[in-house]
Amino acid sequence: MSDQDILNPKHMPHNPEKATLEGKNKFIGFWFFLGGETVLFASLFGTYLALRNSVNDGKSSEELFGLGLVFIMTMLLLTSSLTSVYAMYHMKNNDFKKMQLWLGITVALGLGFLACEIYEFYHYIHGYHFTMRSSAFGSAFYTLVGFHGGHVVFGLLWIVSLMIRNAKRGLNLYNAPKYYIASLYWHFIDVVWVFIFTVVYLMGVL
Amino acid sequence: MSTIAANKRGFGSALWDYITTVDHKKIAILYLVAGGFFFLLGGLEALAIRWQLIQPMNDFVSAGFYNELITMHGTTMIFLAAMPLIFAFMNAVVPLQIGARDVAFPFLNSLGFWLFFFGGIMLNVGWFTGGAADAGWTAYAPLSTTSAGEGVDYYVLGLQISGAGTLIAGINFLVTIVNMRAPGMTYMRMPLFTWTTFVVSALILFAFPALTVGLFLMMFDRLFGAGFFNADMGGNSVIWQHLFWIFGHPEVYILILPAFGIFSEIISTFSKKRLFGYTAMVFATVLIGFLGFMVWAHHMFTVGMGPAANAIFAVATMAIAVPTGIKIFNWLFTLWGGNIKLTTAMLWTLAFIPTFTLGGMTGVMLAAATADYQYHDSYFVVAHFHYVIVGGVVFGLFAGLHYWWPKMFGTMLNEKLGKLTFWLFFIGFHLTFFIQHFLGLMGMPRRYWVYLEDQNLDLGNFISTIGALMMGLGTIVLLYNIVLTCIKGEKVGGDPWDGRTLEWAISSPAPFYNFKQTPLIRGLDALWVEKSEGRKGLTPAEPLGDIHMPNGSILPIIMSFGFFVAGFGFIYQKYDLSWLTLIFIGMGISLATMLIRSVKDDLGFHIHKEDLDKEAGE
Amino acid sequence: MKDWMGKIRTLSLFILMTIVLSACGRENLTALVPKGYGAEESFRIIIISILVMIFVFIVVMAIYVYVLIRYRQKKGQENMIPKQTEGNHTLEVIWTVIPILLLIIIAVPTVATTYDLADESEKEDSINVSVTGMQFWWHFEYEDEGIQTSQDLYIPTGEKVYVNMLSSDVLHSFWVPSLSGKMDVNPENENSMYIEAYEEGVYWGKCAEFCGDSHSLMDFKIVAVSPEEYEEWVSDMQNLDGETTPDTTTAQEGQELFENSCLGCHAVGNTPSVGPNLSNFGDRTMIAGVLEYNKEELVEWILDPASKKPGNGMLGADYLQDDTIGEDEADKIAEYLMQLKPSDITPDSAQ
Amino acid sequence: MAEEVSKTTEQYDYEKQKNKEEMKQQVISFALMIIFTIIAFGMVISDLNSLFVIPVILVLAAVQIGFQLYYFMHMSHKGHEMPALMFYGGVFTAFLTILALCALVWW
Ligand code: HEA
Ligand code: HEA
Ligand code: HEC
Ligand code: CUA
Ligand SMILES: [Cu+2]
Repeated sequence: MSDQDILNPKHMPHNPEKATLEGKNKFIGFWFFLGGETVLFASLFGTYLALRNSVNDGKSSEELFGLGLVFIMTMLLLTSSLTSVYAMYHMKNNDFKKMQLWLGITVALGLGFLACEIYEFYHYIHGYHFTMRSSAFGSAFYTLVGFHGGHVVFGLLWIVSLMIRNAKRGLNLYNAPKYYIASLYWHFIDVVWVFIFTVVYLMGVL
Repeated sequence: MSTIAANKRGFGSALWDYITTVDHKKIAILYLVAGGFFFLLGGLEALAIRWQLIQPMNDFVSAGFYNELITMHGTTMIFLAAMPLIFAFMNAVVPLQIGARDVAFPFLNSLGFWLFFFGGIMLNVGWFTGGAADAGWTAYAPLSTTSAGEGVDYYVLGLQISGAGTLIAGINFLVTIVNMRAPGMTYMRMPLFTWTTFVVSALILFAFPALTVGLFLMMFDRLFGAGFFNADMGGNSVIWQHLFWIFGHPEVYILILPAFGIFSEIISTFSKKRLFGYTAMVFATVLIGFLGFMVWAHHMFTVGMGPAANAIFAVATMAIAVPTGIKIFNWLFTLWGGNIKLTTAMLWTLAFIPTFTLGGMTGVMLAAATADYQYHDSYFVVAHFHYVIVGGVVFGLFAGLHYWWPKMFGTMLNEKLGKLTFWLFFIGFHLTFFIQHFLGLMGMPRRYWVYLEDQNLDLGNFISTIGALMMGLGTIVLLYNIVLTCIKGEKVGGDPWDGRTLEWAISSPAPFYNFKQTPLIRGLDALWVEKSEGRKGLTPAEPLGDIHMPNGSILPIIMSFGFFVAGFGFIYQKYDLSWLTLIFIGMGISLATMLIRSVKDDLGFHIHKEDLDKEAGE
Repeated sequence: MKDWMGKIRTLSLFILMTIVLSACGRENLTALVPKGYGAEESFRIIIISILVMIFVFIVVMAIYVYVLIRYRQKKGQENMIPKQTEGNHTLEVIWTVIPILLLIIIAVPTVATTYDLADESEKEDSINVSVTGMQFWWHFEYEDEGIQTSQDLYIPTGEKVYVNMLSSDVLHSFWVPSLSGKMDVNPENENSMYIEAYEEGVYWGKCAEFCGDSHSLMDFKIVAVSPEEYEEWVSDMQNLDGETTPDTTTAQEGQELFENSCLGCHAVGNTPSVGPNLSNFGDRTMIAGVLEYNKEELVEWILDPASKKPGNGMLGADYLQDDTIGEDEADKIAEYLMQLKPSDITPDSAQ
Repeated sequence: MAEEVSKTTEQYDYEKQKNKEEMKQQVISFALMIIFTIIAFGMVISDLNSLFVIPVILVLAAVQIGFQLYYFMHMSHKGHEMPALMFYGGVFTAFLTILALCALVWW
């Protein structure tokens, strides 16, 4: 397949993200990467679980967490997962405009999530003087949730730069895999969050 | 661009070529040179350690410096010498063995190397800023979190950066092997070195994240006042030990499995037989990889985990002896009935079998938890792991070096000098480490800067030091051999050893596009299959056509340099927050290069059919 | 299990003899001449596993040597192509099953001893000692008896003594090779194990977990005396009086100097804050765990502890900065310290 | 690969139809995820016995992950064998890691 074919938006097969060898490589490689990420987050979760009662006279999880905000955050992120599925749906139908639109919605929801998280941290630090240095629990909490937050930030940057870069030239076999793995990444962020709200927040107030 | 024989270029352009290369064969050479350098550095540190221990209460180095020496010796050897040297051979050989034109992600391949390289430099910067890391290569908290100065910070950031490079390399090889095999190269026809690369890459993928997290936690403790390992803040230092060994035990199999692969290739080549029990060998490799994740706590028998955990981990650890034994016996039976030719590469391989068996057996002895209460943290453990690491990994690397040198450079290392190196190193090795088993049992703990007089430890340590000096001599002969070969080595053809696998089917050194036509693989030991049917070359799987090649890129080195710079910012902000600017600069550089990379389309170039034809005519 | 253990014991005795005869190790230090319960249990496993390993090694080497001699390339046969065998199922089964059986031989006693050595059922009724590891010395407190010592731990022979260990800084590890295997000393959770000495003697202990500059000099001793002597020692220590004035005048002057410069960290008769308890310093086997016990060494230690043990906790002492203690003063203090012998039971009793 | 490029209209319609059906499933699984989330939060708020609640919410989380993986990330589709292998490899290691670090607290 020549370069022209790859960059030409007209030639779109059914699974554009896996039509070229480069695309296949990216797709498989990214899944492998997610396998590694699973271990990464598991290490953080494990550390958190080991230290979640080590509050050392500081604030404990029961005193800190409020479920309302967490519920809103969860809804935002879950919904953004669905919207990115919509984006991929339109990618498969070769409808670039709609894909960009749904990705835009995804980004907006992600930003909403991030805003809540920043508010939450701000609240803990200034309202409760609960920081990374308060106790081992504090260190573990901020590190786990912060790592996830960092992933959200990176994911948003990634999707946004893809959207801007390709706004003019539409979908092609060169960038379809990029879009696809960005959306995989976004789902993975959601996967991690499901465990965070369960293990950190829900189990934290029990 | 498609002028293949780019001979007679200036030094500047050759350097530029290597800095920007994404060709797996050149990256292999980069890994070989950098890893070789760090091996010499680590070896020098080892010699200093041994010299300090030549007599009781010696004062060759101070206590603090000794601790830096052992820490940096261990860290350098494992992360900066052994692993990169392994990557050197993986890069040089694996794409050739599976009939691929390159790895799956050439750009990332280069990035992986440069990350490792700058990480390695970072680790060693400590020497010049008032003290390198001094908490052991295992960096147990709280010694590491309370260690003064910046040594341990360099350890943390250096490993973090080079670890990222390793992870990238691992994913790259996984995808290469899954997706890039030539037609007919089924999984069960892959040469064993490719198989071990595959399994090892999976181990890297699952083991390194645990180290990454551990290092982050340590960084937060040391640099940002977090309390993960700080008992006063409710932290728990044992968490570090778990994270480190969840990574650390698979790590030792990451080191040894490729060596197993190398030995498998060499044994079958030089006894002119196909590998005995190929299927069992593959199965054993996978099983070792799998079991490798379930035994990490055997490094922690004395931590106080309780009898249940100790018993479980003891038994699980012993289980690994079974697949490893399968390998040993299969090698022996490959030799059985063969036509064994004693080249240097084969000598290293043959020396490996009894040496590694000894090391593995002491491993099983260590696995017996209650006996380990005595061995643990004594020289018995030092002896064990040098038997498996030097006797397994280093022997393997030396064997691979002699075996694949012709393929990588097109010349032949001198066999006479090679054998001299072998005997010096081999005898020196056993002198150094055999006696250490007894030293350990006689009550000499490891990481001891001095030992007291009158403890019957003098003679053993003396012998050990003499052995280390012999190893040093052997290494110097090897260096001489390499220099000699580079100056006036004899040129060799594509297949100097009468090889069996694909890499020997093309010229030495391989053309930059590897295979003119992707070959069709018709069985295990693909080249041997063709040879035994009387054919000269490989059966092509496709007509001659244009070859697509990736472009070189300067971005990987810049990106890695950005992280390197940011590392200093992270460390020194603990003294003065104005250093934070360095973080922004460094991260800025890295993110900017990432952005350039993702925004600029890089579709590579094509070598045209006509050019390939022309070359064939030459 | 016990009766085949008996056979192994005779065999191990034999091996032990050879090892001892080849002069392997200093008697009160080496793990190869066990003098206590834990060390003996470990040693048994060591012997069992060595025997298995010798067997394995012989098998491997036999095949190896045979193959190398028999199948080495001969002159004129460079191009001979041997038969390309694929494998052999029977063989493969054999070398899978036999190692498994061999491993079971090691695994069963290992698991049994693992539980045995972690046994705490008698802990309540035994002597309990709280051990504190510090950079770079050891402190021992007999809480029930209300006494404490540093560096030298006194125990009765033939009895289980539980040591409960906690670190006050970094990790250490408590290891007395000839009595028992080691156990880590962690800062956050207490570890405990028991030791039991069969014979009287002074056993060498070492710190086996990397703990900083003087990790290699963090030695201690276990003084095992007969139960009667132990009782006597305990009551002597309980009745000790830190205030007694020494007999000689130099020692009296030494006492005064000591009270001025040293008591901030050390203690005689009560609990110290930073340094070792010196109540029975006169009966120490060694100074600071590693220096020969004599006056010159002691004076040198007092004058320049850094040269003896890099980075040790005494380097922060004020007197080292303001030079109030010279050779003469140190000499007097040494005189005072060396006569602190509250008990007749000393390491010499442990013969 | 080139033959994929020129598609007949039938094929095109067929694929479009298939995509649509798949999308329907995605929406259903999304709805289920939302419901599970609400159940989980609800159980925690309603002060039930935590020994009962914790396992249930963990199971709910696991099922949600299943939805994400198999519907949103298409892990059931063809060509996902290797990804699944490596991902579950990660999950296995993850499981061991978490188990070990939790065990730290119990002992
Ligand atoms: C290449 C590296 C490498 C390899 C391959 C191994 C292989 C093994 N290791 Fe080793 N190990 C290290 C590197 C390695 N190790 C390092 C670096 C450390 C120390 C880290 C530190 O603390 O700094 C260490 C420490 C270490 C410990 C902890 C000791 C302690 O600190 O107290 C233990 C305990 O179980 C152990 C066990 C084993 C076992 C059972 C194997 C097995 O895989 C061996 C299997 C092989 C055989 C058994 C031989 C062949 C088999 C047969 C011929 C079949 C028949 C055999 C039998 C029936 C026995 N190792
Ligand atoms: C791949 C891993 C690897 C390798 C190859 C080696 C190789 C060697 N090691 Fe290493 N070692 C470790 C990994 C390794 N080691 C680890 C992980 C530790 C634990 C660290 C810790 O406790 O934290 C350790 C610890 C360790 C100790 C214990 C220190 C202590 O506990 O106090 C000792 C002591 O004898 C030792 C010795 C040696 C020797 C003599 C070699 C020899 O084989 C080296 C042979 C090489 C040479 C001799 C090279 C000679 C170089 C030249 C001749 C230079 C020429 C120079 C120029 C031209 C510039 N090592
Ligand atoms: C800053 C506190 C401090 C001061 C002040 C101090 N010491 Fe020490 N001393 C220590 C510590 C800590 C050790 C343990 C050192 C080691 O072995 O690591 C020690 C060890 C010793 C030992 C060896 C103990 C043993 O049991 O073998 C002697 C003897 C000793 N000190 C004497 C003195 C004398 C005499 C003075 C005063 C002139 C003094 N010390 C002042 C902290 C102090
Ligand atoms: Cu304390 Cu080593
Ligand atoms: Cu291990």
